[in-house]
Amino acid sequence: MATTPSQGKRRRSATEPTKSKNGSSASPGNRLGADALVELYDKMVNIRLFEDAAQRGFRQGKVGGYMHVYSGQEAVATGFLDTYREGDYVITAYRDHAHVLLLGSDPKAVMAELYGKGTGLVKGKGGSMHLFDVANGFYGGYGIVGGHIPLGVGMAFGQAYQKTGGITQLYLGDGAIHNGAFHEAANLAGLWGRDGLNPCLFVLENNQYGMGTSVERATANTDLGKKFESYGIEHVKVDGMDVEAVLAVAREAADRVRETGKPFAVEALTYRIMPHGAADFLEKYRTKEEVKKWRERDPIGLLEKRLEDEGVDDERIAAIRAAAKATMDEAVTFAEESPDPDLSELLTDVYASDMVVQAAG
Amino acid sequence: MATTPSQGKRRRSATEPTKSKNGSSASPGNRLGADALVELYDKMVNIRLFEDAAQRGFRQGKVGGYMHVYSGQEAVATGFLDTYREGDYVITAYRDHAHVLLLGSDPKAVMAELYGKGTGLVKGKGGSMHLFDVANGFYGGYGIVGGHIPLGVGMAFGQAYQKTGGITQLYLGDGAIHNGAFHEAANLAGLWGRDGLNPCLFVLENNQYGMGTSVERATANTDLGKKFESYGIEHVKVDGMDVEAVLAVAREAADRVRETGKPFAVEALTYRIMPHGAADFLEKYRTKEEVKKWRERDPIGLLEKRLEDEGVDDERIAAIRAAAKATMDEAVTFAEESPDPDLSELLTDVYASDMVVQAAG
Amino acid sequence: MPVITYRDALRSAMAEEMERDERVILLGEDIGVYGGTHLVTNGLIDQFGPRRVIDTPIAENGFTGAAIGMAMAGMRPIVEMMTWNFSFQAADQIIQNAAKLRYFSGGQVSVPLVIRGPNGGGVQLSAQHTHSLEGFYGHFPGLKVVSPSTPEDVKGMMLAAIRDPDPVIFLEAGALYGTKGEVPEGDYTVDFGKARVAREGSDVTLIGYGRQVPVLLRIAEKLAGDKIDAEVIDLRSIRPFDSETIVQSVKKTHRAVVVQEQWRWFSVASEVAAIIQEQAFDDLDAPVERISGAEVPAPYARNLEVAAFPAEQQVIDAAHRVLYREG
Amino acid sequence: MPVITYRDALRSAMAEEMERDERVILLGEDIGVYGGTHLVTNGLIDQFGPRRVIDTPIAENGFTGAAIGMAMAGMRPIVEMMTWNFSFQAADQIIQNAAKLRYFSGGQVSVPLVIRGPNGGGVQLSAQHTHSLEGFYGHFPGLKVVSPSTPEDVKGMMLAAIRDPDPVIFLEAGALYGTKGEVPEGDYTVDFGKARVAREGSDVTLIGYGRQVPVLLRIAEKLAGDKIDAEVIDLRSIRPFDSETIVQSVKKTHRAVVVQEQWRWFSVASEVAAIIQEQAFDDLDAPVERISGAEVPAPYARNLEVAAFPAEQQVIDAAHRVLYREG
Ligand SMILES: Cc1ncc(C[n+]2csc(CCOP(=O)(O)OP(=O)(O)O)c2C)c(N)n1
Ligand SMILES: Cc1ncc(C[n+]2csc(CCOP(=O)(O)OP(=O)(O)O)c2C)c(N)n1
Ligand SMILES: [Mg+2]
Ligand SMILES: [Mg+2]
Repeated sequence: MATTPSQGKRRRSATEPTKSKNGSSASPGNRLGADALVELYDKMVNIRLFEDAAQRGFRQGKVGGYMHVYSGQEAVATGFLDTYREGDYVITAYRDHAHVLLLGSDPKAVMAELYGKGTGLVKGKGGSMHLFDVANGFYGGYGIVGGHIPLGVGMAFGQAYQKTGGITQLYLGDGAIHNGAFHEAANLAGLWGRDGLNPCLFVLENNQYGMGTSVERATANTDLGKKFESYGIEHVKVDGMDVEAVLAVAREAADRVRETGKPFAVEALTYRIMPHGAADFLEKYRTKEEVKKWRERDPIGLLEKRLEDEGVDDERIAAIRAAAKATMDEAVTFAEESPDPDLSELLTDVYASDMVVQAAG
Repeated sequence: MATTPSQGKRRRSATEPTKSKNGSSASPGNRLGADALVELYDKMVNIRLFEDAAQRGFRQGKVGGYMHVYSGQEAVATGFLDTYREGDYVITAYRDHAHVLLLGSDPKAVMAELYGKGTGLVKGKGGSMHLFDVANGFYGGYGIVGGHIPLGVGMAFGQAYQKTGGITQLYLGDGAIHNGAFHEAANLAGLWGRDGLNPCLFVLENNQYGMGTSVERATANTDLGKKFESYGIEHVKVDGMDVEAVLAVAREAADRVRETGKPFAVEALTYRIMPHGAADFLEKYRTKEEVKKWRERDPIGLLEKRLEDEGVDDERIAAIRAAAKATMDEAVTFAEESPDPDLSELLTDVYASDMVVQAAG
Repeated sequence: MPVITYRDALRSAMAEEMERDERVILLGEDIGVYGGTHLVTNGLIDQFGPRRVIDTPIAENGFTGAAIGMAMAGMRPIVEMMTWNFSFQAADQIIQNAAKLRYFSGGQVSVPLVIRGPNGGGVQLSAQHTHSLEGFYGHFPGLKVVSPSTPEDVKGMMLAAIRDPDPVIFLEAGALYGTKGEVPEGDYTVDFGKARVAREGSDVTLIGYGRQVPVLLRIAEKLAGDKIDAEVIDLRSIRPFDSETIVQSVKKTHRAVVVQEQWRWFSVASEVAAIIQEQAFDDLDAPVERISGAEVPAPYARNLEVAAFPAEQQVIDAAHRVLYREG
Repeated sequence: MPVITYRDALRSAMAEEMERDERVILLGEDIGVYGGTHLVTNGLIDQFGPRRVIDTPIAENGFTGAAIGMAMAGMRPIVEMMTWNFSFQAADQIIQNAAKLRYFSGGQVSVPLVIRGPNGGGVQLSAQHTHSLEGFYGHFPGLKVVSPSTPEDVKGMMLAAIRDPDPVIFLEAGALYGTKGEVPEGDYTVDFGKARVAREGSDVTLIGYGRQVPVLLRIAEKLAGDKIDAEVIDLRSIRPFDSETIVQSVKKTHRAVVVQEQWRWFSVASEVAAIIQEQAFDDLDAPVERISGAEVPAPYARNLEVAAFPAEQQVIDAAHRVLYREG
């Protein structure tokens, strides 16, 4: 899809921002026209097909390490990142392919990173868990659960302190919320927000499992969004499978954070229809039936129904899928044909300076 | 005072446990008779005079390191530890003199520990911040804010798992609640409590400051007790200056934890009338007026008024103070006359085994 | 003797001790219902139930601290760090509480705790998931730190660790989970603080631990082809540390090469070199050589990662150098 | 040159750079209203206001991580660890994020961050409040670690640290806050990676850093009385590390004694000994001697604490040993 930020802007001005009161879930007022829906569909299909290609690469042993796909959760990042403005920052954990693609990274470079090639987004040094595209506002890509949350809060402080007008979208999972890093960082966000010094939009992607541990098995208080109240942070919930609902809540939340300099949290209820990671084969922790039930609420499937209602014809949908498939085929070919990183890269980027860094031996 | 646990038990059976509904603050029903009040007064005066003596020792350079006194907060530990039963565990941070004394440690041994003597409660190895008296249920005495909270939750699990019938009283400060260790441990307590595996009584000693940082300057949500709701832990508040109110709430809370195996939290609003630590001279963070205002609610002063109401005569009060003073003079003399730890102690207690431990050099 | 994998040897040690001792429980992330990300605990929840095989939230500091509390309360918990890379979040509990409690309680408290999990690099796990923490934890008095390399040792040392009255940092060689070896029947323990001469030799002493040991044995065979008779020492235990076995060997061979995946600075290899020059100064015919990983966070790309880890050829060359021979 | 304390030199470095550069801010516990527990930041909140001198809750991991984020966003934060003993709670942020971000972002992200505070033992602070973490943090690529010993160095190195594009672990010698020394007027920096010959000598090289340096100078004077001319080297910087200055000195003196308060195993002294035997093997006339603290958590009682730290006499004896002289 290769959405450039500028396209991004054009697109956003196209779709009418509709204020739904207190960002509560999709009301008819949130409904978008055919063209806007088609655009969202385009993005979501691109993400899904990217992830499918990435998993093929993993199964073929061409993608290594840990890899976590976003399939099933597309509506969340697609909705929220539609509100992205230049100068904003976005940070998430390791399930990061969708976010960086939505911000405009070239699928070729992203796929090449997964393949560990020198043409990769981070020169093959980070891999799936550590995607970065600072030029497009994407600040990673982190592998330690909870570890990126304080970073996002600090970045938001930096934006307010330097009066850049930007906000930080900070994504975290239902498993990460129980980590001490969340508690400490959210408390700082609430505290600094009192002085308008924390334009941080927390996006809690509740896909109902932390690896194999369901929310019920991780905490006695399963109302995760409510946990933000401990820090004086307002919050709402949204159906994370309904991209229009997400978009409406995201717009309102982003505007509010931008205006107030205070943090705000949205809990998006979603589901990963794929295993936790590419190496999670057994899935003993959930039933086939449960997965099947949720696949019926696949955000892409739901959106296709909406496109039907809006009278978008099958050719148009087929064309989008075909284009997306072509994009991903191209990305895979590019990744496969790209050279490995130059060995000299091993010792660079440890320090900014030309400090001598020892090789192995 | 040298309260032995057995005296403790006798005393408890003496005073009528009065149930005040849902442990809310002091109602007439909580009021105790003269003898029970005198007993509480005795304990609180002993703590206060111990702390006064400790501070003299510090000013004279006989007590070293960091030392934090409990003056002003006596009603909290006195009320809660009145519910102590053999087999219970008690754990707190570094402001620990009162707790260990109330559990029956000999003031001589406690003072000797502060003096760093071989006759000290922990052989002079721990000092003021690391008092331990396992025989009386006291498990320390910790210097890292937040660090002891997971320990207490684990100890409570151990009691339930081994069906000892004991509960753990876990004390923490208003500053510690913002630390990640609290978040992670409280969540585990709530989770394990669902299966009756966490008889942990959280006692939040809100003395309104973490060192020089007031609650308002530490969090945007200053209702600290409410933070326990994130973990499915029920909680109440109590006036931490009114020992009768504390005692009533403590009884109810302790019984409930014992019966259910679930954690419960009490926020006691209190105030330290002395500096944070013996080395906190300036107190720039609060006004003389504020301290003065709170000294008027000194728990010992309030209790003296109650004793008057109950017609306890001045002789009896004077006798208690005299006895306490004698006890502390004795403790100081013992500490001063005690020998330093034997140098061989340096290398013991690192491991249980006779593993060789290297000396300096 | 039955031949089983390093992984199964670990599991059987824990299962057998859980059978014997009610106080032994396991806790960690996804060790129960999920089966354990490395399948070390696979099946144990069916055998012992969720009260003894406890899945925790993602809260390393919290559940490690809770396990310390359980140990203080008379239990014998075994904590799984899904990988040791996550233990930085628990560093405060491990270093400030587990290691020091016996001391600052004047001997009133014991912490019979095992913290175990895979340590060292995998394949393309990249910067945040690739650490060798032997020296990092080995620095602290009050901890015991071990790093077994064979199924026999990993079982015997796990049994010793569970029964140890002090906290044990049990660093498993994740890369060796699938490797097989003979394991004695029945109950046995392998004491800490004793290194193992994995191969006898007279010309040069190759020193390593964990994942490096099979590599060093392979290298020793190659060196034999060059008429170099290498002795291979498996440290096994990092704290307590067996200086004697190393010094004895060097007094025989007069030369030593220490190999580690870990970074060079302030590491196990630094200590080994320091000890040898202290205790075998006059016996050394060449400086102790250290072969370590590149001084970079682990890269993702496989070619970079391979270059970041010590290479067999580097060890072979070092062996030739200390013998003043051409490679 | 004006004579000021180590503490005031630190404060003036921060204050001057804050005057010059809006992006520089301070955050930590009780550094503002309270004045700083060690008064290093005393008065700065009056000068720069609460937006730039930020009192934080007790959340080392959270505010250290937030500071990393601020640095990523183009600021130049200085974090105060009230004492480094509390940094174990921030280890995950320091080691997994600050040290590695530039690398795993492929060079897209810089973390110009200083984390500073007192390090090393005080007086009777006991087990949890007594650590020397030079080797602990020095082990990790991506970090810079310094440990200045004089007012001149502490100011020049702080200015260098604030301007450094990479994260700097700034380990202050808490015990020296009150010591005075000459400090140049105006703006100057002291580069990292360069050790300082604090005293020239020809018979033996005494190596230390931070708090040990004045002690070593005192010892050198005593040794002079025994007709032993000791050279004293102040490492100053732990990572990057200046091997060359040490090796040059040993090539001259042929003998070395390394002194540290830190525990012996896997420590700075281990590394120094390893480097010297690697790079000055043929020049060494005696094994490098290491003098370290006792292998115990710090005890509270003063007599035990004194015995737990290295003693001057131990260093003097070691100097005699490496010279094969009677004490
Ligand atoms: C501190 C830490 N502990 C454990 C892990 C291993 N781990 C990786 S992902 C994950 C689950 C995280 O769940 P959640 O936050 O809900 O994110 P999701 O995978 O569902 O997107 C775990 C436990 C880790 N990476 N970091
Ligand atoms: C992790 C950590 N950070 C900082 C400190 C320094 N410190 C000691 S006491 C204290 C304040 C704690 O406040 P609170 O929890 O309210 O307990 P109180 O002193 O009021 O009893 C601080 C910041 C510490 N000991 N541990
Ligand atoms: Mg999840
Ligand atoms: Mg307080």
